[in-house]
Amino acid sequence: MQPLSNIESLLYFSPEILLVIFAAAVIILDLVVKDRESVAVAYLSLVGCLCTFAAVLFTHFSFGDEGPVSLFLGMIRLDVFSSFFKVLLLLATAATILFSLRSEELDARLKGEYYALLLAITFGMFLMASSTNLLMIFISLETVSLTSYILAGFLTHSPRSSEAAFKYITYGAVASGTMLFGLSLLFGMAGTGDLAQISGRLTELLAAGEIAPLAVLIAITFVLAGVGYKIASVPFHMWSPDVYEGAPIPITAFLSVASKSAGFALFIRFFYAGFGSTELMQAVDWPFMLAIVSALTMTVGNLAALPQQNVKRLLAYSSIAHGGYLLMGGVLLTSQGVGAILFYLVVYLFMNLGAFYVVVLIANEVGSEMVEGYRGLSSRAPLVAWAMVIFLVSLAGIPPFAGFFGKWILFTAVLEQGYYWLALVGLLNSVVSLYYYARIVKAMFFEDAGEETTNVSFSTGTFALLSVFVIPTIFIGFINIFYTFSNISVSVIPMQ
Amino acid sequence: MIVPLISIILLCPLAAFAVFGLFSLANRRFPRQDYLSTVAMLAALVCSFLLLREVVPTPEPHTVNWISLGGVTFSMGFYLDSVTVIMLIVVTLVSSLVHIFSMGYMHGDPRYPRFFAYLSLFSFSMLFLVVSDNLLGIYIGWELVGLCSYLLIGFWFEKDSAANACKKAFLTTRVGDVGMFIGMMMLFTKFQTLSLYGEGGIFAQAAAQLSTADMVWLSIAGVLIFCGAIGKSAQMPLHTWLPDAMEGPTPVSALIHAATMVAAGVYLTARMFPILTETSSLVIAYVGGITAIIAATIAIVRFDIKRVLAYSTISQLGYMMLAIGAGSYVAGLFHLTTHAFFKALLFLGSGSVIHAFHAMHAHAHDDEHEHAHEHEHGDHDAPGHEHGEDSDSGHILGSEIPPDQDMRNMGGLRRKMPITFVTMLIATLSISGVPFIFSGFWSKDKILAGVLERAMEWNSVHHYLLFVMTLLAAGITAFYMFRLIFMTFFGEPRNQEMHEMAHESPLSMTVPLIVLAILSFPVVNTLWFNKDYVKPPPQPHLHAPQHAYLAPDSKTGGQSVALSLFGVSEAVAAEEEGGHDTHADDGHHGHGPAHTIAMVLSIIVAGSGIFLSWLFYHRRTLSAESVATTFRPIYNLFWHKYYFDEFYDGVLVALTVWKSRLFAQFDGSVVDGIVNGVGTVTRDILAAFVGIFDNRVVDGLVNRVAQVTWAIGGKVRRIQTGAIQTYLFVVLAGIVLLILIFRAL
Amino acid sequence: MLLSLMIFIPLLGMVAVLLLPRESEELIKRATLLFTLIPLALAVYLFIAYDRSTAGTQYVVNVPWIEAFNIQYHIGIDGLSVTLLLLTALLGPICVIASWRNIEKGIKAYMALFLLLETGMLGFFAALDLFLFYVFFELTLLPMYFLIGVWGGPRREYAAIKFFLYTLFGSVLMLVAMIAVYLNSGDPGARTFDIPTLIALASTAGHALNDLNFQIWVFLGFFIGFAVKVPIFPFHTWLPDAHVEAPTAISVILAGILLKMGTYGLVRINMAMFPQGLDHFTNGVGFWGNSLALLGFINIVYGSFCALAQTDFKKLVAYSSIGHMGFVILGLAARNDSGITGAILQMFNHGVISAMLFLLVGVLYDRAHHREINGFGGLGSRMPIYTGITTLAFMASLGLPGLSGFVGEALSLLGAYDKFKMLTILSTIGIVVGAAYFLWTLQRVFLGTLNPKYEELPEINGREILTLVPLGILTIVLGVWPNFAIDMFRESVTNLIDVLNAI
Amino acid sequence: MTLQHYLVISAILFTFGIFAVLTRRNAISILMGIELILNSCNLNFAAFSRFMTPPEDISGQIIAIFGIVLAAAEAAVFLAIILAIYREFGSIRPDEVDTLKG
Repeated sequence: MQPLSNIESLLYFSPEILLVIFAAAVIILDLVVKDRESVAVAYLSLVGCLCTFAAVLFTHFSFGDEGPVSLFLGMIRLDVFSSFFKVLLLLATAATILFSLRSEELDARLKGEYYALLLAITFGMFLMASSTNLLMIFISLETVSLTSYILAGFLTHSPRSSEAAFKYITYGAVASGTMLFGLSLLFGMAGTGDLAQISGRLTELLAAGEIAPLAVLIAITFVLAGVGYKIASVPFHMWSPDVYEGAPIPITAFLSVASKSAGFALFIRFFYAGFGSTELMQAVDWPFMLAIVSALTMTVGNLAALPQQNVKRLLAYSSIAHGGYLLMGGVLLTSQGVGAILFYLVVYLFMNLGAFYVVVLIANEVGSEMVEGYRGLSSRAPLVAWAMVIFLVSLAGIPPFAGFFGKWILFTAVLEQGYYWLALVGLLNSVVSLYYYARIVKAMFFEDAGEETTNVSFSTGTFALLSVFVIPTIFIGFINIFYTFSNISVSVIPMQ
Repeated sequence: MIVPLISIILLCPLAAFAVFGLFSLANRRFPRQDYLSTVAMLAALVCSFLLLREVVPTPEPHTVNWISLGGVTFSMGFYLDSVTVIMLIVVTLVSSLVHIFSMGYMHGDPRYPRFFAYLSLFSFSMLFLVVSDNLLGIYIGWELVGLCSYLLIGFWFEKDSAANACKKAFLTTRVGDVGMFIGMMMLFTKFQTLSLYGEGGIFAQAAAQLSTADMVWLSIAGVLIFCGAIGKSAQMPLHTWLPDAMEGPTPVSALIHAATMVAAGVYLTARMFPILTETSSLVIAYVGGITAIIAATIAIVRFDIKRVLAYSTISQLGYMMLAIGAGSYVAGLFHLTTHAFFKALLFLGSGSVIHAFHAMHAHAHDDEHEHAHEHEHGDHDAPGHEHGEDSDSGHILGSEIPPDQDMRNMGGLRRKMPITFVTMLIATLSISGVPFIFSGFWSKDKILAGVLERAMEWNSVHHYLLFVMTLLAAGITAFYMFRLIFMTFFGEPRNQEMHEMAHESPLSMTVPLIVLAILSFPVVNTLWFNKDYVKPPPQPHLHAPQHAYLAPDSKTGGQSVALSLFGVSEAVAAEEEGGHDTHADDGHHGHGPAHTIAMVLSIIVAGSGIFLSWLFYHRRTLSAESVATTFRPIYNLFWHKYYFDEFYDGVLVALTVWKSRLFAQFDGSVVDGIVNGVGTVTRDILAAFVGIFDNRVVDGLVNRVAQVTWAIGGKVRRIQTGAIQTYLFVVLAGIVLLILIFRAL
Repeated sequence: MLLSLMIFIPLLGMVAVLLLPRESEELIKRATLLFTLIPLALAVYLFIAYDRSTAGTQYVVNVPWIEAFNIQYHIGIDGLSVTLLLLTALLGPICVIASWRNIEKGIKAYMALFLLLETGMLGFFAALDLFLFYVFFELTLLPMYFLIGVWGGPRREYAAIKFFLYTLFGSVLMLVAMIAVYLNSGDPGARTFDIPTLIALASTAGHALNDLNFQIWVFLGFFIGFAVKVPIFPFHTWLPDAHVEAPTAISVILAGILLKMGTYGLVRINMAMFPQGLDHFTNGVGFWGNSLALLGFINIVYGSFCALAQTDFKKLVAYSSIGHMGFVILGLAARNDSGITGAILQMFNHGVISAMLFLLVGVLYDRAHHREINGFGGLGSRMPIYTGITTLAFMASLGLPGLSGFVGEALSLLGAYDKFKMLTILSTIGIVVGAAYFLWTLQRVFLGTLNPKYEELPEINGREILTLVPLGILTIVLGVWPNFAIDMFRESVTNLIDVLNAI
Repeated sequence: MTLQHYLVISAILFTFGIFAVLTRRNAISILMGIELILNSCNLNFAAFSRFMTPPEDISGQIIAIFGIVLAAAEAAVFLAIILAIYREFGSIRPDEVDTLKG
């Protein structure tokens, strides 16, 4: 199907447009509403998410039979893959907005900008999930990055937050600069910015001996630096613990889930569409490179998480480790592998956001992000404590929670491709990971709070939101529909 | 009729145990429990007598499937031959008598009901062992009697010595049992069954399948099974538990540790008779012979009346083992029954004596004591030096003799306790082998004759040596048994205070004594003289040096010489002859002289034993110590004429005592030391080592892995310096490394 | 349906208990008891109604669950599982009763977790789909972790996390093996987790699952997973710690059921599914051919000696469990009639006996508040009933004939001797040492003069006796009439041996 | 001027940029290094567009223009954050901003 022209595309670009409109509306509303304590902007953002969701569904189903379609002359692509990620990202955004509502960290005066930026970052991520052109890829990446820098440093009077933003932007700028250099090499070799064509051109040129494999290797590695920075994979992960620790908790949650998801969307599309041909892989064995990166990532993430005392930082390392697990699926070049990543991302969304929500709640009530702060939680707030247990155990990948099913299909996919060592590394890592998750559980259940034994009470809304994360964490694994994600990947995996 | 009768025999004591056991657990008394238990035993006794008529020449086992697997079946069942019936009668009879005796002896004990429950359980287990047709059943009964022995030795468990003794008994016998179990495994693996009899039984299969090449294997299996008997029958080197087992109440010693349970080893060996090879036979015979001598010599220097009897029991059991090992199947079992009666009698008699002393204690202490054997030491005792010199120091456990068991406190009791005295004297005469009118003579003579016969027949040095051992043991037995009688019943009372309080026991205790005394005469053992009633099974695997096949012990014709000489029982003699004829074609000759020689020698030996004993312990009305100090030179010279006492004192006694002490020492320090040492080493060192190993190494390794993981975690996190430029350096380094690595690939 | 009901009624009970107010403790306890008694009733019914004449699985439920991976909710029982289900269902109410008074805090959470645990255990023994099997296997982990960690002794945190990590370590290896089996079970789309199907495929010549090398590796994967649970040396060190720290009822479950999950898995998966792999480790040739029996032997002797060295009553019982599970391994390694039957019997018997032992230790601990063996003495005269029951349990545990422990041990050894002569003979050391440590304990705790500290120690009470009596009766019944249990699984064992002999 | 010349220059620029980023002890210098990196990329795009693609295809030049825009945006945000850092830490030395670590 021919790419649609710019004007034709606008209709199908409606989700993104809606996001921009609502971002602007939020700022305007913020100007209008005088009451600083008002939560109107937050609800407006939520409405924005809802409308965007409707638009995503609309655009998706209006192409139900006609298959994927390219918009804006091939700049972005509308397919089931991007729709999937859009829904996922919207869920994460909505959850973050709700967290932010409850978080007491944020400066009430800057709410308008805050929510507008959230919507803007979502917009950027939408583009990341659907770009098919080097230019679009770079622009979307930068959009997301720039807004993230600001959001990470949003606590203007917190040195930690500022430091986080500083490190984030320095790191991000270098990483994306490196990536851009890699992109320029790719562009130069292939003579086109279109991902789908790059693959074919590179294959031809390699076959003809007109370009050296080393050049392709350099280009791929440079690109990996950018993508790796986004998904926080070793050795491009070092920003994330500091940023996650310094940033406001809702933003940490958002970055660890949404940013990572969008990063994986980009990663899958880029590597599968751009370098997915067999000949290319013979010249540069990037899947193996990814396998090593994946093994390193989970190992480093888990090991470094072991001695952490700050729960946020601990979860940061945990999310690095999960990035490693997810990367395993990316190594495989199979629809099962991609399906496993998508499934795991869904599961990860719920369990990780849930865990961060508990962190928000505890930070509000106890004023601590440290493990000690969780002592005796089982008696002070049993429901929250149990919810946290479910999230953590699910993160550790223990049945019957969704995290197990996520790991299960990932490992199945990995083993199916014969990567036994990788699966074994992953599984042993999940044993290690249990240890630090259990430390939080231990603090909550096996230790006493000391003299302050006041019960912490939470509102019904809190529990309702908590259950939004708990219930899927328990039940996703038992529902058949979630195992069909490997079908989604068809649109990104080149026919072989 | 066989199955119902045996079922009744088994169920009577079992039911008694089941019902009364539950009550007694809570120290509650079921009304008339003691009488009911006794009645149950008597019922079993009656049924056992009824079974006498049911014995057929070639019995078949009556079995049910106990464990049925897909391919293998373990059956449980009864096998009733003449030996079984005789054993049944012995067990039920002694058990009944002990029940009755205990009613008097244990009266007033706080755990009186429990005692009877244990007795019932023991009787059941023992009977089960006896009637079982298969090794598994025997093993079950075997272990259960062990349990009962454990429970009853430790009946007064408040005493530390009793607590130690019961544990020791169980563990020591279990060592033997493991050997037996290994033997069972060997047989099972070979034959896929543990049944002994019947078509598919081990004996039939062994006879049909095994060739000479299997003899080594079969010998090993036989010896391993015999290991069970070594433990249970307290043979060398596992005999040390039995003297300690005397910590139990005396009726228990009589029933379990004299008459029945310890004899089960002999019974088992006899049951395994058909698969014994010449090697395993010889091992059995030597173990028995050595045990007989060692135990007898030890018995000489005991002062504790029960321990003398305990060593005597060990010695006599060794005797029986020797008999069976030497092929005298009938003689061994015959001695088993006669021994059961007279040894039970001896124990009960000693119990009666102890009870007499104990009763005084009870009166003196106004029943203050919780139970019979908790004694404050200095209370009624003769001065402590006697205990200080106690030659029983060989016993690690219970090295102090309770005063009411110390023969040095006794003496002259024959007038105070006439019934006890007379009955015990009968038993002593019987065990010493006083000719013709006591059963012990006949059975012992049969053993001697059998061993000598085999020696002559095979012209075997081994068997001549065994014969000498047998003879020697017989002599020593007579010596120490009479020493016991003399010290206890004759002479002047050594402890006047205790003596005055002593009295004859009540009827419930004297009646069993009288009954057992009657049983110590040969008339009641006529069954053993009937060649057709008890016949040795064939031994297809026993290959004599000269003879391909040999029916052992078929010739006891010497008996007839003795019988005709002394005219005891022509009828029996005639039957003997008949038996002789039926086996005449087995190629078995030259029995006459063997028997005559054996009998003469046996009488001489027994006589000299008794005589020496008399010289020592009866003639010498003065104590040995005062002889040395008070004899004047003339008196000494007078004595020198004879040179008998001097010889004894100076040489023989010194030698004997020294030898016995040596044995005692050997037994006490070496064997016991090894057993205890092994126990200590195992328990303290090895187990501690294993424990430490488990903690330090295995667990430590795991913890070390955890520590290392943690440490790596600490290192990894240190890379995260906090300085952004380090991070960026890592990025660049990472890129360069990745490129370099994959460039090389 | 009946089976599903049985498995999920405790789960339902958990929900019900969670809905009850925290304050009404009596109500919570009664409800829990009720929700454990129902499965017991069902288990007894199944035990009676089970058709003993066939080896096939019965009461089968098979509905698709996760279709994408061809995972089914497939449950059913054969002789082996129905026996262990009965054991599980029996120990459920017993443990609830045993927890009646001695759980001081958080009774609601305790009971809820206990019910969850019971569902996991029941489901595990009934599962016929490998995936379901694994899920139930892991489902027991979490409740156990909390039950030890929250309600345990002083070092409970260490013990709980140790238990958790050990088991998880084993089960991830098992997971790899399981996925490998799945992937090799057929072409994409035709793959299956169905245990009966996989067993059939694994014995089909030429099938990928039938490959010797494959079977060896997969066998190892599963084996380590189960070995941690059994536990087999050197994966056993979690057990003493977990036992010592866990509350009484949880120790009972741990020893009674959780260890059986390991051996059950060995029978159900390792033996039935990988006969060639099993053959490689049990054919008696060379080191590997003896390795499984060697592990059994090490377990027996090592566990026994460790037990001998203990002065903590509970730790002693814990190490004795290691020793006794060694007989199971030895019997299984023999893979003949008597060996396997003995092993299964030993599984059941050990479940009953060790449950008794831990309950008894608990009784003493509740009164004296310590478990130091040398700190007692002469209790026999103070607590005759307690002493009697303890003696019964000890005797059963040290393998006294007439009580159930003997039959399993003896059959295992008889079977094992057939193949591994030397190892079996050496293993009999365990019999003696087993007697030694139990008798020594008996002596130190109950015999001798009464320690004056405990002159007022109350006798075991009615509630405690109630928990012990059914187990005691089972011990005697099975010792006297082993066919009572063997009847249930004779056909299954025969069937299994046929599979093993078919290679 | 061939493509090689442009590429060499851009590579040198890139290397300088990286060097600056790694070694400068001033946040502003780091920003300058980043700008060097981005500009080396832009140069690449433009050069490739000129030499490697048909004349009518100017997508490379367009990317370069976007790159300039984004670099400007990035610089703006960077400077704002440096301000915040200066306010909180009283310094813009990157090695002094290291409270978050481990």
